[in-house]
Amino acid sequence: MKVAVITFPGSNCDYDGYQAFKLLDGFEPEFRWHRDAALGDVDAVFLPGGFSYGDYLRPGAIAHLSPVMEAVRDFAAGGGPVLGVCNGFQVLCESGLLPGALLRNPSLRFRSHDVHLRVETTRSPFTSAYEKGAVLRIPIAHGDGHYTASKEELAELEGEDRIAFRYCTTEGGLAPESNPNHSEHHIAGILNPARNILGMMPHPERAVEDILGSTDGLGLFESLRAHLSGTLATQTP
Amino acid sequence: MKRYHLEVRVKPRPGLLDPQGKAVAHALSDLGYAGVADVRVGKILDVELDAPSETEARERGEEMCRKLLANPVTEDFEVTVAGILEDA
Amino acid sequence: MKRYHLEVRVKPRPGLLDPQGKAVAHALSDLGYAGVADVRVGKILDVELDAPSETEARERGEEMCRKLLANPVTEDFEVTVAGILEDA
Amino acid sequence: MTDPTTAPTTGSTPAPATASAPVTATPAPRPGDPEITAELVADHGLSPSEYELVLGILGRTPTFTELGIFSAMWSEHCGYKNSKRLLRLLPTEAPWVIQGPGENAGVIDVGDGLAVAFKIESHNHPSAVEPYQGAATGVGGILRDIFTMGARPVAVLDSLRFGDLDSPRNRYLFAGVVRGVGDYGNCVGIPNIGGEVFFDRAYEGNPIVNAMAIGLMKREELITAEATGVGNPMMAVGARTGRDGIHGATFASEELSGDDDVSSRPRVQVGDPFTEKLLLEASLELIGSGHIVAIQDMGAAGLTSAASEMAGRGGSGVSLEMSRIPVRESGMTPYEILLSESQERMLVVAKRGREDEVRKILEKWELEAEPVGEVTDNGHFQIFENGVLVASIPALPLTDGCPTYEREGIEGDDVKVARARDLGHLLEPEGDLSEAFMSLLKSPNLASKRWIYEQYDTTVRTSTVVRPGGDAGVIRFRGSRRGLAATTDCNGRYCWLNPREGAKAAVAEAARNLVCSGALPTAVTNNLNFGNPLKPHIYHQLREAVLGMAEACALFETPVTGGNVSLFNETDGVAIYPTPVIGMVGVLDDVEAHAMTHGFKAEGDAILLLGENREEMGGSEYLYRKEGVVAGEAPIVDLLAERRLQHAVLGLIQKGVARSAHDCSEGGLATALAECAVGSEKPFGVQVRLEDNLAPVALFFGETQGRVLLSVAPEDVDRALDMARDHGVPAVSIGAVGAPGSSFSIRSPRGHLELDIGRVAEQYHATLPALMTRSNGGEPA
Ligand SMILES: Nc1ncnc2c1ncn2[C@@H]1O[C@H](COP(=O)(O)OP(=O)(O)O)[C@@H](O)[C@H]1O
Ligand SMILES: [Mg+2]
Repeated sequence: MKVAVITFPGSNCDYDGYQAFKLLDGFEPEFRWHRDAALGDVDAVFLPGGFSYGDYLRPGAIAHLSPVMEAVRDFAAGGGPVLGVCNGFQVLCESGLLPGALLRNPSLRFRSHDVHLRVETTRSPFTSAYEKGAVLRIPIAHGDGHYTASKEELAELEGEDRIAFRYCTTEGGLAPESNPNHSEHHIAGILNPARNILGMMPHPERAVEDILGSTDGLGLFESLRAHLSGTLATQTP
Repeated sequence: MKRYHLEVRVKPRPGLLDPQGKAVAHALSDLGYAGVADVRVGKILDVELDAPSETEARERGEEMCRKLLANPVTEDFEVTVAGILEDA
Repeated sequence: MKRYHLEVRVKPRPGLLDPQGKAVAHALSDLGYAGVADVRVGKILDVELDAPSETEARERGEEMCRKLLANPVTEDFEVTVAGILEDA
Repeated sequence: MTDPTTAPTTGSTPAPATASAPVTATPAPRPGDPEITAELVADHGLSPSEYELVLGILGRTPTFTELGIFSAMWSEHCGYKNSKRLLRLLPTEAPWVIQGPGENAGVIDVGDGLAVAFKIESHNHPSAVEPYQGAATGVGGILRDIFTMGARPVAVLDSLRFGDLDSPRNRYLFAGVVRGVGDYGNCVGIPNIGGEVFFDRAYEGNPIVNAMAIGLMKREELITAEATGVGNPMMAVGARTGRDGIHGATFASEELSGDDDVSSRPRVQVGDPFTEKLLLEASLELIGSGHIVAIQDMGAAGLTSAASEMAGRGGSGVSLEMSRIPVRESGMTPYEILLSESQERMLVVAKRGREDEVRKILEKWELEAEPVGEVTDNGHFQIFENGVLVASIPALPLTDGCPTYEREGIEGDDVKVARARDLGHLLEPEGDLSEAFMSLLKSPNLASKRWIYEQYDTTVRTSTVVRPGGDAGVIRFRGSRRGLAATTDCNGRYCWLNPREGAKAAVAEAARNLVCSGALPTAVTNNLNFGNPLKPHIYHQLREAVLGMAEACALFETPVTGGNVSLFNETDGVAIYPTPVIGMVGVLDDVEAHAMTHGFKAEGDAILLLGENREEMGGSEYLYRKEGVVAGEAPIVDLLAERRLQHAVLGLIQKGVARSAHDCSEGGLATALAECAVGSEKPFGVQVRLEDNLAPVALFFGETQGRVLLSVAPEDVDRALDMARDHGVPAVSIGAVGAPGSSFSIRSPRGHLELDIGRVAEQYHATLPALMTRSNGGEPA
């Protein structure tokens, strides 16, 4: 299973993503440069975190115009799974592949700490290995993570079960203190209508080994592997 | 061809959360400015652009906004020709 | 007392590196806009301010810039009265 | 890291970059250059005797350009005039030291074929002028020092000092600096793993911003910055040169006035972390490519110091053609180009004929590389402007000939008075000290620093094992069992009261922090932040601090591999506290098994105290909070006892006996216990009973050195105490970890405190945010 890990100038979680895929048998991550107009023969795409183009203008704004994003768009249109994390999520919103936008954290400060996420749906190539309602502990690290969208879009996201993760308390409740960037509806990650694109602010690739403090992000990679190999993912909590 | 100075103003959509504006308003009243009713913070871009005519310059500027400079989901933009710099 | 709409432009000092402007200019030419000679990115603040007169409103705006809105070391500012909103 | 495939465009083959001239050639004064007068020389910071030396080296009057070059290279910053002789006293050697002082960064062997480059650098003055950019460019500069050694930066730390937070200006500086440190490191993608911050009115007007960076490489990837190989081209790489931060004296105004208004010309350097990230990737790729001989950051004194130092180290000459330097502004003179401190620029010595390959690598990373000169064999630093020689200086005297001074040092009278002050009355209150402790926790020096490090990405690179918040940060080395711990430490108050003991305490605390994190202290970088050394009482501080550092580093076998000196930190003639910041790194042989944190792990675990309690209140936070003064004797440092303590603690951790370990520092035992209690997700209760018959104020809040708190499983208590005593370390079991949410209770024969742990935790976390939500009078958007 080949995974294209996209590097934009200024990406800095590309290597972390690459390493996370490497941890799981079956994945063969490969780097793609932002100027590459074709992805080649790959089974999934990973858009990493970081500061593509320094986050200048708006996070993800300049990157979404990169040649490689045309290829990603085509790949996604054909049903290929695309996972965008942090800056990757911002790029996906800027390119219109996901609805809404990510604005400056209302605290006006960069936020870097662990958060708790509630798995809201298991109906996706990225979340099937989790149990619905499971609470994960995963780091965030961003300055622009306030998710916003129009009322209609939010209603659609809710109605179509396209919210993948919400920020929650340790116990899984929704409280203002547990929403680090005051995202609307506590949204931490969403799916596109076809459910093959996931964008999320927290970093699952930073929670895949005990030594890093959490392995709760592994489920995403396991789900994707199961999806690509056509087997049913075994459920992990 | 002339070189035009475009002033591109990109502002947060009304109704949208503008934490920066709120923080500035707050800081101003802390500083003792009583009459501040509202502050919104946007971006201003000075673009020097070579174009055959003023209309063309403005239109290109607007196109740049649609493609890149403004986010259609959250921002409004306005382009004005602020000056003609020289023959390019 | 009237409520004035001040438009405050805060721009990076000439000569100072403006990495953001540089990146945007680069991106625009990558997008195929050949004539982009320079881009500088600043802030624009819309301030609604109650003041007894237009002159007073502008002067307060300028003072706010010196005290808070602009960084005297790196930025220049300009305050214009963009409109009168209402009697406050 | 990445291996993106791309088809770079090929640059045109460059025309020969430079002319060359015999060393006997005399540079021509440029039209418009000011005349060299005694006043102009003085404005350039050169004393009459130093100017005599210049005349002797050149055998003639310098040109204006040459004067600028000497002025920069012989400044305190580049020439270490007042500190060099003292720095020679520091121990610098050990079998594991690969590169000692003198290069862009020190390098040590950390086993498994890996090497670590690390260094600390100050940006105090720029941060006082513009906190955000000052701090950001400070981080940028130190990162470049690391990757120019061939190492990939893997961690940063920041050591900060400000005036008290009740002033809006100080809040503005503090907020801006933290944002600057964060934005830069976050954008480049280097995790912050620790640092420190201290607030005291002594830093009013002179904040301290020291940034430390750590890089990792395979041993054989090390590259040093020596310009060798006659005919090899020198290439300017990265950002363009502007008029930022030009070393400035007012005289130059007339000459410099080109097209823009001089008064509005910014001296501030603006950082561009995005370009830095590209430069980092490009530089590492360049070094790995074999196309280059050497690479150096254009840091302080920019192109001048980069080029002349590379020539000096290589024992060669260089010639540079100013018209080839990519500039950002028009009409720049050689003087300006040579002294500009524009950020994110490198000077590369390429192998002859490989210019195109170098350019291709840079172009892939969307950067420029321009041949601007070459290595010559005439030993001179020669500058041309459109083929006309404008400066020609022997390189070695320029870089190494800066006169150094040993000055008179006499202890200041104010310190003697402060030290002699009787603090007996401070010990008076006995009995219930609960509220005294609560008010102590309102000190930002003791409270949680989460407000700071939550603005820093601490987990990018997925190698951070211990994040900021405890004693030291720990990272792992991928593909190896090993890891590295790092910390920065210094208490300026102790150093002011007694610079020698204070410096020893800084080294000892740094080592203790590493040991508490499971690492063996290995090597040191340091930043000497002091006032004006021309004043005898400041020179006294400097010399004493260096002596204390030397003694402690020798004893701990942690050689000093580099550092930085920042002098003249004064406002209105008042100096900061002497602040010799110690940046220390330590190696963990088995990071997975040995990395240790300070938070208690389980209810019922026994709490052990290693080390001895004493009645020492001098220089304490308690005293400063209570009476607003810094007085008394600084805590004594017994280095031999420290070493025994550290061996014992490291042994207990490596044997798997200790379940948590924490150093006792500012705020004393009570604060340290509270930190252990709140150091995990749910705060644990604490039940401690001390048998010492000391005044409870001293016992609870005194800052006696050489103490460590451990927690161990109940069945391991005897074994742990035996092991400690085998090392000759006093050790007692003082109590137990209580249930989460229960009470925080410390008792002694003469006093006690008992609080709800929830209340302690809340105050501990709320202090800094509460101070910082007040208006800072000036940090907009
Ligand atoms: N400026 C800073 N940057 C990053 N981490 C910091 C900073 N200041 C403090 N910290 C972290 O907060 C924790 C507590 O700091 P400090 O009170 O100085 O601890 P200690 O006294 O044990 O050295 C440490 O882990 C330290 O790394
Ligand atoms: Mg400390």
